[in-house]
Amino acid sequence: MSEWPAAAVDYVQAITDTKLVLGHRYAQWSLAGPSLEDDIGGSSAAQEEVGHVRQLFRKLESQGRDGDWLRGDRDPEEFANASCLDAIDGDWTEYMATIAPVDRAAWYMLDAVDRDDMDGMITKMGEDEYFHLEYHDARLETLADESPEKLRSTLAETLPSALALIGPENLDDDADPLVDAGFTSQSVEGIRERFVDHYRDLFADTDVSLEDVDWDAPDADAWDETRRRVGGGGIRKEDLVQIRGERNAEFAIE
Amino acid sequence: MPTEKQLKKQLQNGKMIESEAEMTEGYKKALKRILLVSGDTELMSAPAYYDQSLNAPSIDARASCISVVQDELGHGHIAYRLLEDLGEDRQELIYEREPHEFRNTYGFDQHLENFAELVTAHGIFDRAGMVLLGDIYENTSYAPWKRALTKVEKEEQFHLRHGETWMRRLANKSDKTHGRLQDAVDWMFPMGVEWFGMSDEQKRNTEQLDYRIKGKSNDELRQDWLSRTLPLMEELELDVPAHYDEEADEYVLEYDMPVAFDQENKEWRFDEPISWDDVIDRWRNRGPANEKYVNMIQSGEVSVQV
Amino acid sequence: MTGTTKYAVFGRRNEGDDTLHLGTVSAHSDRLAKTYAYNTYDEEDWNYLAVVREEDLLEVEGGNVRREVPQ
Amino acid sequence: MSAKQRTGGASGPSHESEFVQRRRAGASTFEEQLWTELDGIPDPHIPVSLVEMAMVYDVTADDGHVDVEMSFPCMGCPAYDMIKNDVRSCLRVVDGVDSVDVDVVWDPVWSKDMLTEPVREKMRNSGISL
Repeated sequence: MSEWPAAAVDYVQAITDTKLVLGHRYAQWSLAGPSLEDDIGGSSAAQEEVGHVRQLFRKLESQGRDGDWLRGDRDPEEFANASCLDAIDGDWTEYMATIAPVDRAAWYMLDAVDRDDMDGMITKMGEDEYFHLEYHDARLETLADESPEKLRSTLAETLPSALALIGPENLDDDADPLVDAGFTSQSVEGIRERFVDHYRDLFADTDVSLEDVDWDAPDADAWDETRRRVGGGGIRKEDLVQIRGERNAEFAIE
Repeated sequence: MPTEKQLKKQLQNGKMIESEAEMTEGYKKALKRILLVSGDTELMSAPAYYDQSLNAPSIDARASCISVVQDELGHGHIAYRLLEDLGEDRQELIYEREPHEFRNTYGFDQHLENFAELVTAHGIFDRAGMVLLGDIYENTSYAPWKRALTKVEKEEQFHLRHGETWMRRLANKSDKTHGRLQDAVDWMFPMGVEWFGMSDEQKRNTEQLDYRIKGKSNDELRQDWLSRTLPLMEELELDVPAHYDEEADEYVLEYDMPVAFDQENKEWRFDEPISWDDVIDRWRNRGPANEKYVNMIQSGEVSVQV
Repeated sequence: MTGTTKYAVFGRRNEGDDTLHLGTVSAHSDRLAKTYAYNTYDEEDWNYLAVVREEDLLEVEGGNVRREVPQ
Repeated sequence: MSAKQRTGGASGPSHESEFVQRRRAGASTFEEQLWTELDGIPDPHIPVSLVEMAMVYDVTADDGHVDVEMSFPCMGCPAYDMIKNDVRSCLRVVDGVDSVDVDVVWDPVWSKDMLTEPVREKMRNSGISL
């Protein structure tokens, strides 16, 4: 496989880490839904994210990233996951309002990748993502009726975090190095627009106000281009223990 | 509407039931009872498998284990939706009962404390579930359940395969991991034996058999399970208190079932026989993880250990 | 779930096969019911999968229909 | 040696889809033997082989080293590592094979259209299909 520009490796790493942590959140919340159907959907999505992650790991390994490091042999500060996934403290509504924008943002970023050698893989991922995103929107619509205030306050945090994952708006067609390198066919600015339009439309006729959302986030100067977020932080120790499989290390098979 | 006696006769001759309108009160009651046990058992296996699945030793193992959790939730869904079709409130059954009101098998009231216990549960508990449901799939007179079980058969095949593969891996990895498997089998095997209920000579659950809701008796099912479990134990050199008796042409236990169980230490006291009433009492009082597991399903939250 | 609607789920494995009544899901909206059906009945890669609000399903024979002329 | 192997696999067994036949067409006699071995591995969920499922895309042997290209019907397949292990351990014991690499590919994306009618019939008869 040909070598990618360094910025492309970071870009795919951020998508991958986001999916890694996202898959873990799906699994952690897979018994906490308001109906059995929600739990079944969550545990299904958890497996699909793992499926995506292990293929993305292979791509990143081909670009020189170490396999053990990828699978969790690193500090929380070395994960480039969307910041709002660092911890979800709340109930199932807050969980849904956290994972939905992140899953969508990560998919738009993947969908923008324009490489023949990743085309089939991304098409296959899209088949899974179609139902993830349909489900999230269907759920957000019902939650908009049931608890608009909780949705509003959670989305005010999570939408800017998802936007930070996508990137700052100054990365337009002329300035986005990945577009310039031919790695993506849509600039960060274009992805942002697609993302923002989607959520404005989804909540347009509901009681959920998006007025407080900072749609301009992230501030380009404060943005960490490797971790694709603003500010520090990272997943908790307990998450890392689980992702690494530390408690059952003695049963690992090489 | 036929009398109970007429219906039983028709069912023994192969009649299938499609809807509530064709059921006698007796049939409906017996069917609901076994559906509730089945639904609760499938549902509670999910939280029982949850912790070790999240802590699985690799990302691939984690995906497989979560897939088992998903399947179990799906199998629970089948039983509860069939109960819903018979007039029960599904939401109430799952989310509004008290922990002690659940009727799942005692095995899923236990904490699974490491990955060896999880894969042993896939390998031997799921096999018990499969033997029970396989009988219903083949023999039941309730057509909607039979149709739904096609999915279950297919998925449980995978659970077994997953459990066996991992048990084989751990048995061959090192003496230490083999020992962990043996520890798991020591308490789980007798629990699997007990799963099928009291022996036929003491009581036959005749209602369920007379209505052909299921086809095989407790002892027949237990033999089925033993005949599939023991060869695996032998292959993996895991000791269990049972063997095949050539003369009797059946699998025999090397202790007098039922025996006392020390819940705290997960140890069977094989030299302390008890009555089936004692066993039923132990089941009704529920096991150590019952409340935790029901809360996990009902809470709508995830408790983060910090 | 309060305010949920029960949906019947129908599926066909391959083109040319019979359409089967697979079971039910309960959901707050049509859109949600579709995604529930997709995940809950995932044992097959269906060639056709559909949900119908149970209240819209009118039984003609079988089921709970009795063919008796009222007195 | 079977007639099929003598002809260098130009015509595979009838349960193979056009897709598999095309992939198998250029196989050497030895590679044909490896295809036949792989045809013995059942899918863990259903009673057909990985070859019948059209999950094996290509088999190439070079001086004792075998490369297998395969794909999966779903990316999150719970049996992902098990199936890859099956493929490796199935081929590793074949005379003349020293090492096996399994490469998972997504081009072309697997689809049900790759299955033949006899294979679908087999799945239908067992009450299940994909």
